Amino acid sequence: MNKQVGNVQEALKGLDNGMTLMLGGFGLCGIPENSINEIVKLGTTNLTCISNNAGVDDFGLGLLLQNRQVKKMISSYVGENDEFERQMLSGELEVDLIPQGSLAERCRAGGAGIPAFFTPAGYGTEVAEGKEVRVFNGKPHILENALHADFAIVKAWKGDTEGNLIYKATARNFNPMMAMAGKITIAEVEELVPAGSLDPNEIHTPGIFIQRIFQGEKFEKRIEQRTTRSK
Amino acid sequence: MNKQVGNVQEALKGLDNGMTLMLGGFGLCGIPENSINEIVKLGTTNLTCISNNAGVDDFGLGLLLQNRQVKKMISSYVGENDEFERQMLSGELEVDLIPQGSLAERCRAGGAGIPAFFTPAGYGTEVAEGKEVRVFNGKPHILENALHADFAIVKAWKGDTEGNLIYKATARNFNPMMAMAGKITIAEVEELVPAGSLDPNEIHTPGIFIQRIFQGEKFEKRIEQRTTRSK
Amino acid sequence: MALDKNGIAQRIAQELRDGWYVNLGIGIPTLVANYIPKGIEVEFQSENGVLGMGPFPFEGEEDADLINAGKQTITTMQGASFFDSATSFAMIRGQHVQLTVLGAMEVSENGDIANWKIPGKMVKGMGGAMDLVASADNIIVAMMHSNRAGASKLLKACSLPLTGVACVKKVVTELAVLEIKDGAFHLIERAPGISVEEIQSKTLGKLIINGDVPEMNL
Amino acid sequence: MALDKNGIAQRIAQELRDGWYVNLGIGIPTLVANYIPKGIEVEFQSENGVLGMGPFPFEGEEDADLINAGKQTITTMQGASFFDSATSFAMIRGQHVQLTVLGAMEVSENGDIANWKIPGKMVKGMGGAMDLVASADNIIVAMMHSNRAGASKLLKACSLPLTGVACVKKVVTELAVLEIKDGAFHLIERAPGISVEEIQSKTLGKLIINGDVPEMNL
Repeated sequence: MNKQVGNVQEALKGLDNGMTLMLGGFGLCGIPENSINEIVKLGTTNLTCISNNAGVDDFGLGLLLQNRQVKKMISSYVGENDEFERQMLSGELEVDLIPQGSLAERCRAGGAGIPAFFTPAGYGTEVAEGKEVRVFNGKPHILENALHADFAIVKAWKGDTEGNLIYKATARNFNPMMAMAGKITIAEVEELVPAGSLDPNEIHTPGIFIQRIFQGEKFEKRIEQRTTRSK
Repeated sequence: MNKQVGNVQEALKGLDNGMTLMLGGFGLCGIPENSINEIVKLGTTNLTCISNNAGVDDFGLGLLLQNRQVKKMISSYVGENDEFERQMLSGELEVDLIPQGSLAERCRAGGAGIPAFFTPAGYGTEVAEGKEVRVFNGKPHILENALHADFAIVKAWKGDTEGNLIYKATARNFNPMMAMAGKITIAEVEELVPAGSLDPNEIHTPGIFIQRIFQGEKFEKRIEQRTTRSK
Repeated sequence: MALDKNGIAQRIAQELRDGWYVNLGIGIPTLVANYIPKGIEVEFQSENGVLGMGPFPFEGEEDADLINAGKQTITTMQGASFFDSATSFAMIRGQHVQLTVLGAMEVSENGDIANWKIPGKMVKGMGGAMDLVASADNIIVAMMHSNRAGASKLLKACSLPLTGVACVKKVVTELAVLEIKDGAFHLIERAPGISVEEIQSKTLGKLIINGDVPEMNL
Repeated sequence: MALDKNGIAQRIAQELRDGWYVNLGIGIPTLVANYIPKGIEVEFQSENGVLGMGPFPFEGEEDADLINAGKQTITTMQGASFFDSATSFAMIRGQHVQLTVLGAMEVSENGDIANWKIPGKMVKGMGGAMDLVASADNIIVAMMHSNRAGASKLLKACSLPLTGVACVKKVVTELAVLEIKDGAFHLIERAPGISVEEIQSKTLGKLIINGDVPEMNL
């Protein structure tokens, strides 16, 4: 099944104000840069973005925040993103902060047809407020629901025209689970190859989860914390 | 962390009567043959075996059934295993039949610290008896619990001394989830290579889930339904 | 004339739509892959962990590590992928597979299906069937209209332990194509030369017949 | 003399045991990797999806696709593996990681920890910390004994929003090593030259001192 589309514009067709998006990546690592830049251009507003982080002030999802396109963020970590923190504290931005493992598992659950599961993460904290608590093996757990998105946008290293994806190193992170949970899942890849070029044994995300795939025009792949040691 | 043990005998140390085992494989594909043959020799009894199938009468887990070493099977499919069906119908063998997807997910949950989750599979059937039912998005689901095992025994194609595993084709099946859910997980592999020989990006089961690994002496890899077409 | 197994498979293949991922059960459903209509592309998923299943291998090219859910040796198409059982059922439960075709012992007029157990006599197990029928939006049953003893398999209510509840959308037998809705079997098509009366006489569940029932076009 | 950050990391490194998988948080915990005792082997897990983390890369060898949970460029050791975030937290939640070391703003005498939010002022988010503290059997907090305003961070009860409940097993500060059990901090070791009185005066939570408290052996 050929999932290839010509470019990022075609990939984002149907994206509309008020929609819920999932965006892969951890920090700036493995984020769908091309799609984010295009959404900035499109000016789509009132978005709910499910993403572990929100980039930095001037790169990644931070651009959507600067541009006031985001109504709500569902994330685990604000980190050093000043604009994110400012909008959250001022109340301009709705924010649902959830534990990173629960975020990953809730996306997977959404894609896997598991409507809810129990996890110990967040018991006894703000995160547990309003949630069912149940004790298993003497340990309290809370019930977490699946997450879904109108569009899930992921970034992979290599992809084929069937939508099969291979990620590189820690740029994998949230991409595979989010790929599963989108009504429409868009993959932008560094290298798009013909079906049959990838070893079926080495696929990280099977093409069944992908509706549209394109080769990104440019990947800046900015590094957030460049740390080195001396030789 | 070196997980290599010398042979199957060493790998199975500590296996005792009455224990719960998980055994990877689907039909005869991807089963830990060497370990099963050794358990037959050891004569360990009263075992609870969690495995999608129970092999055939004279190969795989069928050997443990023939030898009356199994007290209880937790499986999804009996199929054409006559001895399995006979022992079950006569009541000699306790059998817990559960939907294949629930079996896979319950093993994963056991390994992932998820004590329970909701699934639509089995609602309105015998499988749902005694289980909590809850409606999500208008659809009834049942609550399924995680599965755990004293020993999980899996089979991989390649493995390294750190316990990292790569499976081949559909011999992957239940092995990755069961590898996660054993208190002690044993991997038997066709080829054992030094740490660093496998591409970190291509690992299916990270070594953290494996406690013992060895290269199997012999793999018969019997085919259950040899089907071909003519040229 | 009543259809043979290949005829049933051929008729079911007409239900395929371009771009669908399809899970075919053991038996007649497997044969559906031989009749994919021209001009459409579908991809077959097998719940033991493969997407993009191809035809059976040539003799001598069988790979013990490459089988389908019926434990038959298979091949793969270009663009195939392998994955574990949890991911496989994530595809199924998460409704990423558009069509499931499977066999049955009994189907009821409200879409219940029984196909895994005859208490005290036979237990094959449900395998992946309970996950498939509880999840898929589109479920077609391929089976004979009557069992070996001659009793109808299209019933008011299933007598055998259920595999799933109110889930079957269509049944294709050697005699007819029936849609299930509003608590009844709706006769859509007859096998060539089979009379409505014969179908009626062999269907125990509520059967709705609306006007002229066309013959299948195979 | 009070320890510096490296000293705290060095003392925590003494808690490592051969064969452990370890998750190190951002800040002081990251430094623990520099002091692995001779003769033991541990492997570092980072929750963004890598097992077998190595040292920082040489200049010019940074890879934007290879970072740790602190978003720092890293390298990998032989035998490393990459995986997605769900699998990463399966390792953590499933207790396959034997030790978690993380920072904190406050720790209470019953082992509660707060480290993600100051209402109205600062919100960093919990990241993976809530999963880590709710899951791991063995949790060590690395932090300064007092905050910048000079107030104790070892309290009867946390005043900030909690990250986890009754989960911290040990706290290592620039002044002391304290074990948490039975609803109190138990003073195990003093930093070289630091008096029991100083530690007592800077600890607001219940502090148990049993006999002579030895100095750390660094």
